[in-house]
Amino acid sequence: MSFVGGKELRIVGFLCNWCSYGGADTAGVSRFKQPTDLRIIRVPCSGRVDPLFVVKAFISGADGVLVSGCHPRDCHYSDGNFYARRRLEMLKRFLPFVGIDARRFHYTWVSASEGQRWQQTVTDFTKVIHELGPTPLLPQNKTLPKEARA
Amino acid sequence: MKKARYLKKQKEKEFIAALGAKARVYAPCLEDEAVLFKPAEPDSTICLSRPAVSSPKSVIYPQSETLFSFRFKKDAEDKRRTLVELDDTIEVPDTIIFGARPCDARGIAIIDRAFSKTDTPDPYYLARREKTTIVTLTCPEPSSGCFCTWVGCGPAETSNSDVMMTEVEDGYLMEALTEKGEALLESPILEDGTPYEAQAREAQKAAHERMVKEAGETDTTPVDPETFDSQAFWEKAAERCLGCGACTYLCPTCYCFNITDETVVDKGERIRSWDACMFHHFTLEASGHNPRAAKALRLKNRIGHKFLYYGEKYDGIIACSGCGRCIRGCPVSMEISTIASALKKNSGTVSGEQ
Amino acid sequence: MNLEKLKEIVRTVLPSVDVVVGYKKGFDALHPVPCFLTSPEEIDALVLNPACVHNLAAYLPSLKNKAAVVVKGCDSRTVVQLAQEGLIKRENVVVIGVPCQGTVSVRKVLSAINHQPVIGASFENDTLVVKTKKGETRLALHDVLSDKCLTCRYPTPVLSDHLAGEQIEPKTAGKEAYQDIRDFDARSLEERRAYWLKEFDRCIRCYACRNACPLCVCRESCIAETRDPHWMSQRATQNEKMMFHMIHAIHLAGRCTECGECERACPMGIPVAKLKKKINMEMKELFGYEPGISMDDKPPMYTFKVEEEKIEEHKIR
Amino acid sequence: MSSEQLTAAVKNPYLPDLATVVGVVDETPNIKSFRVVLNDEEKMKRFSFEPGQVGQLSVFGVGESTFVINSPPTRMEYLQFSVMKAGEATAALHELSLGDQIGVRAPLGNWFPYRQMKGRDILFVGGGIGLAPLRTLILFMLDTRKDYGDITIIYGARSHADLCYKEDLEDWGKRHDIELILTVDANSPGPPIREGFVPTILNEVAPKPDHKVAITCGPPIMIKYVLQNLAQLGFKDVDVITTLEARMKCGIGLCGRCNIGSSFICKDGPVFSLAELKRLKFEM
Repeated sequence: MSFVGGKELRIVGFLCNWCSYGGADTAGVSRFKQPTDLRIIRVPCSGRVDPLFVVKAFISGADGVLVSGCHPRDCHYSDGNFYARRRLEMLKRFLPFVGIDARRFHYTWVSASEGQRWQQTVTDFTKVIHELGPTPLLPQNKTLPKEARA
Repeated sequence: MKKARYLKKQKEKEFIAALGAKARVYAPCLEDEAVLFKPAEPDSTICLSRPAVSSPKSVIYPQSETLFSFRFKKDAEDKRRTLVELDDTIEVPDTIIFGARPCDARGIAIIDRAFSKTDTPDPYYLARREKTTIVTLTCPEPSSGCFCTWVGCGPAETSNSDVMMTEVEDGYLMEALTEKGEALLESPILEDGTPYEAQAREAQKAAHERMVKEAGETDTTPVDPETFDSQAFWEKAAERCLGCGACTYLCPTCYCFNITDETVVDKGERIRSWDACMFHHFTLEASGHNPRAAKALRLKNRIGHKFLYYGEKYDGIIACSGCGRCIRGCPVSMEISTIASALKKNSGTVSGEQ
Repeated sequence: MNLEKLKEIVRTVLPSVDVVVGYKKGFDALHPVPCFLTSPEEIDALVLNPACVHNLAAYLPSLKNKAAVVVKGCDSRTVVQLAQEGLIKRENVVVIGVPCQGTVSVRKVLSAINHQPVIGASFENDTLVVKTKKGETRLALHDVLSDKCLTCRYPTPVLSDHLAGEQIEPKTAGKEAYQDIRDFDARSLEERRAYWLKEFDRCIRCYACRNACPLCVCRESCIAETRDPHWMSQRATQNEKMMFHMIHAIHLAGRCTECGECERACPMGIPVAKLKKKINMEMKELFGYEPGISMDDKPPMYTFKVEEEKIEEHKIR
Repeated sequence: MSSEQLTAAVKNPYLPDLATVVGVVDETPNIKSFRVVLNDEEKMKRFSFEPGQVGQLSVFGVGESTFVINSPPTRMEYLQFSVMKAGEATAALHELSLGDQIGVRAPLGNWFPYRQMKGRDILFVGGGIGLAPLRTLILFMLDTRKDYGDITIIYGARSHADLCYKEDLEDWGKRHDIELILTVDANSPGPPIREGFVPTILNEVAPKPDHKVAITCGPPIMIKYVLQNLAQLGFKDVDVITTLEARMKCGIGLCGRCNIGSSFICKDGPVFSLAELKRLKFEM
């Protein structure tokens, strides 16, 4: 059941193994209430997130994509998230050019201890996505099997 | 029995709309500046004054199609086992290609042969082909790069079409060439065409003569084997080639394809899609070995297929209709006509061009 | 564009290189084609005029030995970018620069002459004279220049070992290079989405845009074809086409030298360069960066700053 | 609009028969053999093929790949295919276990001209997985042994571990009606057999070309030298037979990948005599 209520939407989250995945875990262990629309994919580092992953998610019908890594200066690999920041900023500015609402894509930093901050991020982002509603499907997405659609 | 009818230009839209009531109609439509074969809609701008960018082959042989779908299912008796179900049903609507050019029609005839004159005919292509009627326009003017007469086609060539339409005063003379074509001309929108026949003959003759002046008579000189096997010839000819697929995908006669599987969760499809022999990937083997790794070898295969290999199988026919699309559409203006003509001469020159 | 001066340079350069990449006559007067000179007898076949559109630097990475290449201003940026990224060795390339007043867009010319077959064409100062069966049409060069040339900031090559002609000052005073992008950005999201869906619909997946791009370097590993990993299917759907074109643009972030070859190469006339231009505009705003200007630069995606001046943390809203 | 059941109209050559894996044999560290039976019992009963013909195996969702049917037509309990792990489809095949469902499109292509070989001496020269197509014919000839003269097999692999069909090799080694010569590249631990590349061993053995047909298959580079050496030994081009492979998709001579000039390896091949290859100007 979605936290916001109504139909659950599809949000894909790319979380770095060292900080944000831990942060999400902290939130879970602390039993913070969170919406359930997010599907988490664990990656070694936010620097691993190729803009390709995000584009593929949107093309496949994701309603929102969230990338979260270690805070700047705290990267487990020292500078992966600095590269990520440049790429993801470029991507965020590019998406609306082809008609994908930039609000559907968010990138942020959450540390392993910030369960509360994680809860807030997921809650706020899910709320925004629900306000925006399901992403407009690309014409051929409609012909894909139901399971593959958002 | 030959049936000649007359279509007034101002009734063209009405006629196409009437055809559309019975079948899918594809016609050359203007999209921005590009002329493309698209389903004719009431608001389409039909453009017959210049050849379409790409050929109408996609109507019968789509860029991608589903060969069959599969579904995975748990075995009711043994839950550990997964069974597979296959389904190869396809929809085949009646279709009309309106405003093809003789080179387009010849292109389809070339694919017809490959897909039917074999002990394993292609049921997907043939099912669509059988339901397709081709209405061809006599080509009024040669375009840059056209060379149809040189390969044995021509701007008024009728042999591969169901209806031939020729521009005459204030309209078109529509002549049925087959039973399919006759059925299509059963329309109250059309008038008697007899008064226009002489005019049409004149226009066809003139079009043919113009084209011959431009591109020459049919050249039946065989490919010179020594030149064909010269590596230096192909290296020179392929020098500027970028290795993209524009030539093959725009070509009315190219039919090479790829087969790939796509799955989502418990079901998927086996897809057939156009492929291009100019791609490095085309012949790349899983081991990493590639028998046509160099673009010169790929060009040799492409030209060889059209001017040599196809003819070895099918009565010496050249698998090129001289439409010039690959020349006009190529980012570096590769010229199949000059390469082919250089191949026919054992002139000692290795240059692909004069 | 000074053909005689160019021939003179090629004559002196040819003995020291394997091949000289230049232009020669093509199937009609509007379509000169790239040529590869290896002997002095071929020099007289060289052509140089505003119809010489190709970015010949695209051939450099595939040439094994020392080569000389004829480049216009925009093309010279590609040479810089290629060398900067280590895709070519600077010492293996002799750069023959040609100052350029702009190249013609064949699409614009054909549109201006109502798509009549071209019999001949010649350039007289600022005029293009096109001959068709219906007669001669005189077109002001400015009206048929490629869009990229109208806001060109580098008419003289930024890098050259030999220069065939005099330096040219850019004529971009009062013109904003990215105005078209800003105008497009001002449209509604739905409009932008609909625009690209319509454009991509006619993409035939021939990859002419990719193969003509001098900076597309994935080659055989391109996501469009490889199934390892399996990012895209071979379906001819807008999904796949949109995905491909977005990734093509993203891979060029901070690298695209705006030569416009992708768009010119497209046989279906899809304005794919627009996507790259948008990203370039953002690169300039974010990092003050223009690709292919200086050999010592590093593309912005290959580096970072601990404190980014222009990137602020986004709030969810 | 009308909907057509394609299979009703004409046979759909792209539609595989469903089949079940009934046996998996680990041949070498990267080669497995799969024994499959068509699910349609009637079809399996009626199934017939000739030695040397190939089939397309489908792992649904991944794709198809071409392999020779390496069990002989004289032993029809199952069809056996051997798969070397190389790309996407072969990797997926290697994941298969007993009872798994696959697709089979077979038989495709031509076959060894065994009828013309009756009464003659036969020389097999194989390398690595290249023994697969030879195995079909060897087993077939052993099952119809009286039709043929002397049979000699020269087979090699990189190491002992890379020798395929070890059970067969053991059996052939024991038999007195065939001669088996095994070789491995240098420094392979295992029972003492010859050391050296197949083409070299071929020259050492130096079989006489009289009344003999040579059939060879292996890696392209091996075939290349074997063909050269056979010519030096005096074998006529028409008496040297090989079987080729290439990237294939359709298996019916349409998709345009595996052609040598106007001939398709999948349809007009995979079996060619050296004389035919020379006519096609094929270069290894």
